[in-house]
Amino acid sequence: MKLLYFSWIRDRIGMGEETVQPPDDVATVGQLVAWLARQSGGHAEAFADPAIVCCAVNQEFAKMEEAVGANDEVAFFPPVTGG
Amino acid sequence: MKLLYFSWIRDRIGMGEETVQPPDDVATVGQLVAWLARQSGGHAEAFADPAIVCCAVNQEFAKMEEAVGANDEVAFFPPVTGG
Amino acid sequence: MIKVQEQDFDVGAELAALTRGRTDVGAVASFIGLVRDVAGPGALSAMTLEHYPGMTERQLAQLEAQALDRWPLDRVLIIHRFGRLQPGQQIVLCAATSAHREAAFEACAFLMDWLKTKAPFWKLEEVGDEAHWVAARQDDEDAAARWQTDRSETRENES
Amino acid sequence: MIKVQEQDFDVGAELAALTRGRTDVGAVASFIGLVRDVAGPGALSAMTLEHYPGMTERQLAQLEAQALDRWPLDRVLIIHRFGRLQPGQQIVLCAATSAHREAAFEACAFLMDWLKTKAPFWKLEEVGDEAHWVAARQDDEDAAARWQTDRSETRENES
Repeated sequence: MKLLYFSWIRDRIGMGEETVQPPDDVATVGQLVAWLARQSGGHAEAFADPAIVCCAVNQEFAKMEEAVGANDEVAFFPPVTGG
Repeated sequence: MKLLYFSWIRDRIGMGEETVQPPDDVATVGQLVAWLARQSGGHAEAFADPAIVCCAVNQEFAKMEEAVGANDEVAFFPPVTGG
Repeated sequence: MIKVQEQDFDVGAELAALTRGRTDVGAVASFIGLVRDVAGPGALSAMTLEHYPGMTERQLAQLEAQALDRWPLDRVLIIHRFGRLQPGQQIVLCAATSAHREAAFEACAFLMDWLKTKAPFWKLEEVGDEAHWVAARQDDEDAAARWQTDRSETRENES
Repeated sequence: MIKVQEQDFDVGAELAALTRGRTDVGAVASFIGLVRDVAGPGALSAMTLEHYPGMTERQLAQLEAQALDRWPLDRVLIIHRFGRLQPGQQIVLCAATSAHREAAFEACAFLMDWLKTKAPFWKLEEVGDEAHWVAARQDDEDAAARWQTDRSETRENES
Protein backbone atom coordinates (compact mmCIF):
# COMPACT_ATOMS: atom_id res chain seq x y z
CA MET A 1 0.00 0.00 0.00
CA LYS A 2 1.39 3.36 -1.07
CA LEU A 3 1.05 6.17 1.45
CA LEU A 4 1.48 9.91 0.81
CA TYR A 5 1.77 12.61 3.47
CA PHE A 6 1.35 16.37 3.01
CA SER A 7 1.85 19.62 4.92
CA TRP A 8 2.40 19.25 8.69
CA ILE A 9 1.45 15.55 8.58
CA ARG A 10 4.55 15.01 6.42
CA ASP A 11 6.64 17.27 8.66
CA ARG A 12 5.73 15.25 11.76
CA ILE A 13 6.21 11.83 10.15
CA GLY A 14 9.46 13.02 8.56
CA MET A 15 8.81 11.73 5.06
CA GLY A 16 6.40 12.43 2.21
CA GLU A 17 5.89 8.89 1.01
CA GLU A 18 6.24 5.31 2.17
CA THR A 19 5.07 1.84 1.22
CA VAL A 20 3.57 -0.27 3.99
CA GLN A 21 2.09 -3.73 4.42
CA PRO A 22 -0.42 -3.49 7.25
CA PRO A 23 -1.89 -6.70 8.71
CA ASP A 24 -5.05 -8.18 7.21
CA ASP A 25 -7.32 -6.77 9.92
CA VAL A 26 -6.56 -3.23 8.67
CA ALA A 27 -9.46 -2.89 6.23
CA THR A 28 -10.59 0.74 6.57
CA VAL A 29 -9.02 4.19 6.65
CA GLY A 30 -9.75 4.41 10.38
CA GLN A 31 -8.04 1.10 11.09
CA LEU A 32 -5.07 2.18 8.97
CA VAL A 33 -4.75 5.42 10.98
CA ALA A 34 -4.82 3.47 14.26
CA TRP A 35 -2.17 1.05 12.98
CA LEU A 36 0.05 3.82 11.53
CA ALA A 37 -0.06 5.74 14.84
CA ARG A 38 1.83 2.83 16.43
CA GLN A 39 4.63 2.71 13.82
CA SER A 40 6.86 5.53 15.14
CA GLY A 41 6.91 8.56 17.42
CA GLY A 42 6.45 10.77 14.36
CA HIS A 43 3.47 8.77 13.16
CA ALA A 44 1.98 8.91 16.66
CA GLU A 45 2.35 12.69 16.69
CA ALA A 46 0.89 13.08 13.17
CA PHE A 47 -2.17 11.00 14.00
CA ALA A 48 -2.59 12.13 17.61
CA ASP A 49 -5.94 13.71 16.74
CA PRO A 50 -7.50 11.74 13.86
CA ALA A 51 -10.40 14.23 13.78
CA ILE A 52 -8.16 16.85 12.13
CA VAL A 53 -6.61 14.45 9.62
CA CYS A 54 -8.10 14.22 6.13
CA CYS A 55 -7.68 11.22 3.85
CA ALA A 56 -7.85 10.53 0.14
CA VAL A 57 -8.00 7.01 -1.32
CA ASN A 58 -6.89 6.88 -4.94
CA GLN A 59 -7.07 10.69 -5.10
CA GLU A 60 -10.68 11.00 -3.91
CA PHE A 61 -11.63 12.29 -0.45
CA ALA A 62 -12.39 9.35 1.85
CA LYS A 63 -14.04 9.04 5.24
CA MET A 64 -12.70 6.91 8.11
CA GLU A 65 -15.13 4.05 7.29
CA GLU A 66 -13.86 3.79 3.71
CA ALA A 67 -12.25 0.47 2.69
CA VAL A 68 -8.53 0.36 1.84
CA GLY A 69 -6.54 -2.42 0.19
CA ALA A 70 -3.00 -3.32 -0.77
CA ASN A 71 -3.21 -1.70 -4.21
CA ASP A 72 -4.59 1.65 -3.06
CA GLU A 73 -2.82 5.00 -2.98
CA VAL A 74 -3.75 6.50 0.38
CA ALA A 75 -2.92 10.10 1.28
CA PHE A 76 -3.13 11.88 4.63
CA PHE A 77 -3.17 15.64 5.04
CA PRO A 78 -4.65 18.47 7.11
CA PRO A 79 -7.79 20.28 5.88
CA VAL A 80 -6.96 21.87 2.53
CA THR A 81 -6.41 25.60 2.01
CA GLY A 82 -6.58 26.13 -1.76
CA GLY A 83 -7.65 29.21 -3.67
CA MET B 1 -35.36 75.44 -19.72
CA LYS B 2 -32.96 73.12 -21.51
CA LEU B 3 -34.45 69.79 -22.63
CA LEU B 4 -32.54 66.68 -23.77
CA TYR B 5 -34.05 63.64 -25.48
CA PHE B 6 -32.47 60.21 -25.87
CA SER B 7 -33.09 56.92 -27.69
CA TRP B 8 -36.55 56.52 -29.24
CA ILE B 9 -37.85 59.58 -27.42
CA ARG B 10 -35.41 61.62 -29.52
CA ASP B 11 -36.30 59.68 -32.67
CA ARG B 12 -39.99 60.45 -32.24
CA ILE B 13 -39.54 64.12 -31.38
CA GLY B 14 -37.01 64.49 -34.21
CA MET B 15 -34.33 66.33 -32.22
CA GLY B 16 -31.98 65.64 -29.33
CA GLU B 17 -32.13 68.99 -27.62
CA GLU B 18 -34.31 72.09 -27.43
CA THR B 19 -34.80 75.12 -25.21
CA VAL B 20 -38.37 75.86 -24.14
CA GLN B 21 -40.20 78.44 -22.06
CA PRO B 22 -43.26 76.69 -20.64
CA PRO B 23 -45.97 78.80 -18.95
CA ASP B 24 -45.74 79.48 -15.22
CA ASP B 25 -48.25 76.77 -14.29
CA VAL B 26 -45.78 74.10 -15.47
CA ALA B 27 -44.03 73.46 -12.16
CA THR B 28 -43.38 69.70 -12.09
CA VAL B 29 -41.99 67.04 -14.40
CA GLY B 30 -45.50 65.65 -14.90
CA GLN B 31 -46.89 69.06 -15.87
CA LEU B 32 -43.97 69.57 -18.25
CA VAL B 33 -44.69 66.24 -19.94
CA ALA B 34 -48.36 67.15 -20.39
CA TRP B 35 -47.42 70.55 -21.83
CA LEU B 36 -44.73 69.08 -24.16
CA ALA B 37 -47.16 66.47 -25.50
CA ARG B 38 -49.18 69.35 -26.99
CA GLN B 39 -46.25 71.02 -28.78
CA SER B 40 -46.07 68.82 -31.92
CA GLY B 41 -47.16 65.49 -33.37
CA GLY B 42 -43.69 64.08 -32.58
CA HIS B 43 -43.88 65.28 -28.99
CA ALA B 44 -47.36 63.77 -28.70
CA GLU B 45 -46.07 60.45 -29.99
CA ALA B 46 -43.02 60.51 -27.68
CA PHE B 47 -45.10 61.22 -24.58
CA ALA B 48 -48.14 59.13 -25.56
CA ASP B 49 -47.51 56.83 -22.58
CA PRO B 50 -45.84 58.85 -19.79
CA ALA B 51 -45.57 55.66 -17.72
CA ILE B 52 -42.72 54.39 -19.93
CA VAL B 53 -40.85 57.71 -20.03
CA CYS B 54 -38.02 58.33 -17.56
CA CYS B 55 -36.81 61.74 -16.53
CA ALA B 56 -33.65 63.28 -15.09
CA VAL B 57 -33.50 66.78 -13.66
CA ASN B 58 -29.98 68.18 -13.58
CA GLN B 59 -28.63 64.69 -14.30
CA GLU B 60 -30.37 62.94 -11.40
CA PHE B 61 -33.33 60.59 -11.86
CA ALA B 62 -36.57 62.43 -11.13
CA LYS B 63 -40.16 61.35 -10.55
CA MET B 64 -43.21 63.00 -12.12
CA GLU B 65 -43.91 65.04 -8.94
CA GLU B 66 -40.43 66.59 -8.96
CA ALA B 67 -40.25 70.38 -9.35
CA VAL B 68 -38.69 71.89 -12.49
CA GLY B 69 -37.70 75.49 -13.15
CA ALA B 70 -36.35 77.70 -15.91
CA ASN B 71 -32.69 77.02 -15.10
CA ASP B 72 -32.95 73.25 -14.98
CA GLU B 73 -31.55 70.75 -17.46
CA VAL B 74 -34.35 68.22 -17.97
CA ALA B 75 -33.82 64.97 -19.89
CA PHE B 76 -36.39 62.45 -21.12
CA PHE B 77 -35.52 58.91 -22.14
CA PRO B 78 -36.81 55.32 -22.07
CA PRO B 79 -35.73 52.96 -19.26
CA VAL B 80 -31.94 52.62 -19.40
CA THR B 81 -30.13 49.51 -20.67
CA GLY B 82 -26.53 49.94 -19.54
CA GLY B 83 -24.00 47.26 -18.75
CA MET C 1 -12.22 54.75 -10.82
CA ILE C 2 -14.72 55.61 -13.56
CA LYS C 3 -14.02 55.67 -17.28
CA VAL C 4 -16.66 56.38 -19.95
CA GLN C 5 -15.00 56.04 -23.32
CA GLU C 6 -15.47 55.13 -26.98
CA GLN C 7 -12.19 53.18 -27.33
CA ASP C 8 -11.61 49.60 -26.24
CA PHE C 9 -9.88 48.70 -22.95
CA ASP C 10 -7.10 46.26 -22.00
CA VAL C 11 -8.54 43.98 -19.30
CA GLY C 12 -5.18 42.61 -18.15
CA ALA C 13 -3.61 46.06 -17.80
CA GLU C 14 -6.67 47.55 -16.08
CA LEU C 15 -6.92 44.74 -13.51
CA ALA C 16 -3.18 44.65 -12.86
CA ALA C 17 -3.17 48.40 -12.18
CA LEU C 18 -5.70 47.92 -9.36
CA THR C 19 -3.27 45.95 -7.19
CA ARG C 20 0.17 47.01 -8.47
CA GLY C 21 2.62 47.33 -5.61
CA ARG C 22 0.05 46.19 -3.08
CA THR C 23 0.44 43.22 -0.74
CA ASP C 24 -2.73 43.67 1.32
CA VAL C 25 -5.29 42.93 -1.40
CA GLY C 26 -6.10 39.25 -1.74
CA ALA C 27 -9.14 39.36 -4.01
CA VAL C 28 -9.96 40.86 -7.41
CA ALA C 29 -13.46 40.10 -8.71
CA SER C 30 -14.28 41.33 -12.18
CA PHE C 31 -16.87 41.18 -14.90
CA ILE C 32 -16.57 41.77 -18.63
CA GLY C 33 -19.71 42.38 -20.70
CA LEU C 34 -19.52 41.67 -24.44
CA VAL C 35 -21.84 42.50 -27.33
CA ARG C 36 -23.92 39.36 -27.83
CA ASP C 37 -25.53 38.38 -31.09
CA VAL C 38 -28.93 37.76 -29.51
CA ALA C 39 -30.67 37.44 -32.89
CA GLY C 40 -28.56 34.38 -33.78
CA PRO C 41 -25.15 33.89 -35.45
CA GLY C 42 -24.46 36.59 -38.02
CA ALA C 43 -27.82 38.28 -37.55
CA LEU C 44 -26.70 41.25 -35.44
CA SER C 45 -24.46 43.49 -37.54
CA ALA C 46 -23.75 46.10 -34.86
CA MET C 47 -24.93 47.64 -31.62
CA THR C 48 -24.69 51.35 -30.92
CA LEU C 49 -24.53 52.50 -27.32
CA GLU C 50 -25.90 55.97 -26.81
CA HIS C 51 -25.44 57.65 -23.46
CA TYR C 52 -26.10 60.91 -21.62
CA PRO C 53 -22.69 62.57 -21.27
CA GLY C 54 -22.34 64.16 -17.87
CA MET C 55 -25.13 62.18 -16.22
CA THR C 56 -23.35 58.92 -17.01
CA GLU C 57 -20.17 59.96 -15.23
CA ARG C 58 -22.24 61.33 -12.36
CA GLN C 59 -24.25 58.13 -11.91
CA LEU C 60 -21.17 55.91 -12.20
CA ALA C 61 -19.28 57.98 -9.62
CA GLN C 62 -22.25 57.62 -7.23
CA LEU C 63 -22.33 53.89 -7.91
CA GLU C 64 -18.62 53.60 -7.11
CA ALA C 65 -19.11 55.60 -3.89
CA GLN C 66 -22.02 53.38 -2.84
CA ALA C 67 -20.01 50.19 -3.39
CA LEU C 68 -17.04 51.57 -1.41
CA ASP C 69 -19.42 52.61 1.35
CA ARG C 70 -21.26 49.30 1.50
CA TRP C 71 -18.42 46.74 1.37
CA PRO C 72 -14.88 46.70 2.81
CA LEU C 73 -13.28 47.28 -0.59
CA ASP C 74 -9.92 48.64 -1.57
CA ARG C 75 -10.81 49.89 -5.06
CA VAL C 76 -13.64 49.89 -7.60
CA LEU C 77 -13.23 50.14 -11.37
CA ILE C 78 -16.01 50.77 -13.89
CA ILE C 79 -15.18 51.19 -17.59
CA HIS C 80 -18.18 51.60 -19.89
CA ARG C 81 -17.89 52.14 -23.62
CA PHE C 82 -20.26 54.02 -25.94
CA GLY C 83 -20.51 54.22 -29.73
CA ARG C 84 -20.95 51.58 -32.41
CA LEU C 85 -19.70 48.10 -31.46
CA GLN C 86 -19.51 44.77 -33.27
CA PRO C 87 -20.75 41.43 -31.87
CA GLY C 88 -18.12 39.96 -29.55
CA GLN C 89 -16.57 43.33 -28.65
CA GLN C 90 -16.17 44.49 -25.07
CA ILE C 91 -18.80 46.87 -23.64
CA VAL C 92 -18.10 47.07 -19.95
CA LEU C 93 -15.54 46.10 -17.30
CA CYS C 94 -16.39 46.15 -13.60
CA ALA C 95 -13.97 45.18 -10.87
CA ALA C 96 -13.78 45.35 -7.10
CA THR C 97 -10.73 44.57 -4.98
CA SER C 98 -10.70 43.65 -1.32
CA ALA C 99 -8.77 41.74 1.32
CA HIS C 100 -11.41 38.97 1.06
CA ARG C 101 -13.28 37.40 -1.81
CA GLU C 102 -16.86 37.71 -0.51
CA ALA C 103 -16.84 41.51 -0.53
CA ALA C 104 -15.18 41.62 -3.95
CA PHE C 105 -17.71 39.20 -5.51
CA GLU C 106 -20.76 40.86 -4.01
CA ALA C 107 -19.66 44.38 -4.90
CA CYS C 108 -18.91 43.34 -8.49
CA ALA C 109 -22.37 41.78 -8.92
CA PHE C 110 -23.92 44.90 -7.36
CA LEU C 111 -22.07 47.16 -9.80
CA MET C 112 -23.38 45.21 -12.79
CA ASP C 113 -26.97 45.05 -11.52
CA TRP C 114 -27.02 48.78 -10.94
CA LEU C 115 -25.33 49.60 -14.24
CA LYS C 116 -28.15 47.74 -15.98
CA THR C 117 -30.83 49.86 -14.32
CA LYS C 118 -29.19 53.18 -13.35
CA ALA C 119 -26.57 54.04 -15.97
CA PRO C 120 -28.08 56.21 -18.73
CA PHE C 121 -27.18 54.06 -21.72
CA TRP C 122 -29.46 52.91 -24.53
CA LYS C 123 -28.70 50.21 -27.08
CA LEU C 124 -29.62 50.37 -30.76
CA GLU C 125 -29.34 46.98 -32.42
CA GLU C 126 -28.89 46.61 -36.17
CA VAL C 127 -30.30 43.34 -37.50
CA GLY C 128 -30.25 43.16 -41.30
CA ASP C 129 -31.74 46.44 -42.59
CA GLU C 130 -33.62 47.07 -39.36
CA ALA C 131 -32.48 49.05 -36.34
CA HIS C 132 -34.36 48.85 -33.06
CA TRP C 133 -33.84 50.08 -29.53
CA VAL C 134 -33.33 47.34 -26.94
CA ALA C 135 -36.05 47.35 -24.29
CA ALA C 136 -35.14 47.36 -20.60
CA ARG C 137 -35.60 43.95 -18.98
CA GLN C 138 -37.78 43.37 -15.96
CA ASP C 139 -35.35 40.79 -14.62
CA ASP C 140 -32.63 43.47 -14.55
CA GLU C 141 -34.97 45.55 -12.39
CA ASP C 142 -35.52 42.56 -10.13
CA ALA C 143 -31.77 41.91 -9.89
CA ALA C 144 -31.10 45.52 -8.88
CA ALA C 145 -33.96 45.46 -6.37
CA ARG C 146 -32.20 42.83 -4.25
CA TRP C 147 -29.58 45.43 -3.27
CA GLN C 148 -32.21 47.89 -2.05
CA THR C 149 -31.79 49.13 1.50
CA ASP C 150 -33.30 52.02 3.36
CA ARG C 151 -30.24 54.05 2.55
CA SER C 152 -30.27 53.38 -1.18
CA GLU C 153 -34.04 54.02 -1.25
CA THR C 154 -33.40 57.41 0.23
CA ARG C 155 -30.60 58.13 -2.18
CA GLU C 156 -32.79 57.18 -5.13
CA ASN C 157 -35.40 59.69 -4.05
CA GLU C 158 -32.94 62.54 -3.69
CA SER C 159 -33.29 65.30 -6.24
CA MET D 1 -10.08 24.25 -18.74
CA ILE D 2 -7.80 23.33 -15.82
CA LYS D 3 -4.19 24.41 -15.38
CA VAL D 4 -2.05 23.57 -12.35
CA GLN D 5 1.30 25.25 -12.79
CA GLU D 6 4.27 26.84 -11.06
CA GLN D 7 4.66 29.75 -13.49
CA ASP D 8 2.61 32.95 -13.46
CA PHE D 9 -0.35 33.51 -15.79
CA ASP D 10 -1.42 36.41 -18.05
CA VAL D 11 -4.96 37.36 -16.94
CA GLY D 12 -5.76 39.42 -20.05
CA ALA D 13 -4.64 36.69 -22.45
CA GLU D 14 -6.39 33.92 -20.52
CA LEU D 15 -9.72 35.76 -20.33
CA ALA D 16 -9.57 36.90 -23.97
CA ALA D 17 -8.97 33.30 -25.09
CA LEU D 18 -12.26 32.23 -23.47
CA THR D 19 -14.39 34.28 -25.87
CA ARG D 20 -12.15 34.75 -28.93
CA GLY D 21 -14.19 34.55 -32.15
CA ARG D 22 -17.43 34.13 -30.21
CA THR D 23 -20.47 36.38 -30.54
CA ASP D 24 -22.88 34.42 -28.32
CA VAL D 25 -21.14 34.94 -24.98
CA GLY D 26 -22.20 38.12 -23.20
CA ALA D 27 -20.69 37.60 -19.76
CA VAL D 28 -17.25 36.81 -18.35
CA ALA D 29 -17.02 36.70 -14.56
CA SER D 30 -13.59 36.16 -13.08
CA PHE D 31 -11.67 36.13 -9.84
CA ILE D 32 -7.98 36.61 -9.17
CA GLY D 33 -6.51 35.54 -5.82
CA LEU D 34 -3.27 37.18 -4.70
CA VAL D 35 -0.81 36.38 -1.93
CA ARG D 36 -1.81 38.68 0.92
CA ASP D 37 0.54 39.87 3.60
CA VAL D 38 -1.81 38.94 6.43
CA ALA D 39 0.82 39.51 9.09
CA GLY D 40 1.11 43.21 8.19
CA PRO D 41 3.21 45.17 5.65
CA GLY D 42 6.59 43.55 5.11
CA ALA D 43 6.00 40.80 7.66
CA LEU D 44 5.26 37.92 5.26
CA SER D 45 8.37 37.13 3.25
CA ALA D 46 6.90 34.31 1.16
CA MET D 47 4.16 31.73 0.92
CA THR D 48 4.77 28.25 -0.44
CA LEU D 49 1.86 26.36 -1.94
CA GLU D 50 2.22 22.61 -1.70
CA HIS D 51 -0.23 20.41 -3.53
CA TYR D 52 -1.00 16.76 -4.29
CA PRO D 53 -0.10 16.26 -7.96
CA GLY D 54 -2.65 14.10 -9.68
CA MET D 55 -5.39 14.58 -7.11
CA THR D 56 -5.34 18.34 -7.69
CA GLU D 57 -6.00 17.99 -11.41
CA ARG D 58 -8.63 15.35 -10.71
CA GLN D 59 -10.50 17.51 -8.18
CA LEU D 60 -10.31 20.61 -10.37
CA ALA D 61 -11.64 18.71 -13.39
CA GLN D 62 -14.56 17.46 -11.27
CA LEU D 63 -15.17 21.01 -10.06
CA GLU D 64 -15.22 22.29 -13.65
CA ALA D 65 -17.65 19.53 -14.66
CA GLN D 66 -19.94 20.34 -11.73
CA ALA D 67 -20.05 24.03 -12.62
CA LEU D 68 -20.80 23.27 -16.28
CA ASP D 69 -23.51 20.86 -15.17
CA ARG D 70 -25.09 23.24 -12.70
CA TRP D 71 -25.22 26.54 -14.63
CA PRO D 72 -25.81 27.37 -18.31
CA LEU D 73 -22.16 28.19 -18.92
CA ASP D 74 -20.11 28.28 -22.06
CA ARG D 75 -16.67 27.71 -20.50
CA VAL D 76 -14.92 27.42 -17.17
CA LEU D 77 -11.28 28.26 -16.48
CA ILE D 78 -9.32 27.41 -13.33
CA ILE D 79 -5.61 28.20 -13.11
CA HIS D 80 -3.97 27.42 -9.77
CA ARG D 81 -0.30 27.93 -9.07
CA PHE D 82 1.95 26.03 -6.68
CA GLY D 83 5.46 26.70 -5.35
CA ARG D 84 7.00 29.63 -3.51
CA LEU D 85 5.26 32.98 -4.08
CA GLN D 86 5.89 36.53 -2.89
CA PRO D 87 3.26 38.83 -1.34
CA GLY D 88 1.18 40.46 -4.09
CA GLN D 89 1.78 37.67 -6.60
CA GLN D 90 -1.07 35.84 -8.33
CA ILE D 91 -2.16 32.47 -6.91
CA VAL D 92 -5.37 31.59 -8.70
CA LEU D 93 -7.57 32.66 -11.60
CA CYS D 94 -11.16 31.42 -11.91
CA ALA D 95 -13.48 32.41 -14.71
CA ALA D 96 -16.88 31.40 -16.05
CA THR D 97 -18.44 32.57 -19.29
CA SER D 98 -22.12 32.52 -20.18
CA ALA D 99 -24.78 34.23 -22.25
CA HIS D 100 -25.98 35.95 -19.07
CA ARG D 101 -24.24 37.49 -16.10
CA GLU D 102 -26.09 35.75 -13.28
CA ALA D 103 -24.83 32.28 -14.22
CA ALA D 104 -21.28 33.57 -14.76
CA PHE D 105 -21.16 35.34 -11.38
CA GLU D 106 -22.65 32.45 -9.41
CA ALA D 107 -20.44 29.83 -11.04
CA CYS D 108 -17.32 31.90 -10.40
CA ALA D 109 -18.15 32.31 -6.70
CA PHE D 110 -18.91 28.58 -6.51
CA LEU D 111 -15.53 27.71 -8.06
CA MET D 112 -13.69 29.80 -5.48
CA ASP D 113 -15.66 28.48 -2.50
CA TRP D 114 -15.00 24.90 -3.56
CA LEU D 115 -11.33 25.51 -4.34
CA LYS D 116 -10.92 26.72 -0.77
CA THR D 117 -12.32 23.51 0.69
CA LYS D 118 -11.80 20.76 -1.95
CA ALA D 119 -8.56 21.49 -3.80
CA PRO D 120 -5.62 19.69 -2.14
CA PHE D 121 -3.36 22.69 -1.55
CA TRP D 122 -1.61 23.69 1.65
CA LYS D 123 0.02 27.03 2.40
CA LEU D 124 3.26 27.48 4.29
CA GLU D 125 3.77 31.09 5.37
CA GLU D 126 7.19 32.50 6.16
CA VAL D 127 7.09 35.35 8.68
CA GLY D 128 10.52 36.46 9.81
CA ASP D 129 12.47 33.31 10.74
CA GLU D 130 9.31 31.32 11.37
CA ALA D 131 7.40 29.14 8.92
CA HIS D 132 3.91 27.91 9.72
CA TRP D 133 1.15 26.07 7.89
CA VAL D 134 -2.00 28.10 7.34
CA ALA D 135 -5.02 26.54 9.06
CA ALA D 136 -8.22 25.92 7.14
CA ARG D 137 -10.92 28.48 7.92
CA GLN D 138 -14.36 27.57 9.21
CA ASP D 139 -15.91 30.40 7.19
CA ASP D 140 -14.54 28.82 4.01
CA GLU D 141 -16.36 25.61 5.00
CA ASP D 142 -19.52 27.62 5.59
CA ALA D 143 -19.18 29.37 2.23
CA ALA D 144 -18.81 26.05 0.42
CA ALA D 145 -21.74 24.55 2.32
CA ARG D 146 -24.18 27.01 0.72
CA TRP D 147 -23.68 25.22 -2.63
CA GLN D 148 -24.56 21.82 -1.19
CA THR D 149 -27.31 19.92 -2.96
CA ASP D 150 -28.37 16.29 -2.81
CA ARG D 151 -26.35 15.66 -5.93
CA SER D 152 -23.13 17.18 -4.63
CA GLU D 153 -23.61 15.34 -1.33
CA THR D 154 -23.71 12.08 -3.24
CA ARG D 155 -20.72 13.00 -5.32
CA GLU D 156 -18.75 13.88 -2.21
CA ASN D 157 -19.39 10.45 -0.78
CA GLU D 158 -18.30 8.57 -3.86
CA SER D 159 -15.10 6.61 -3.46
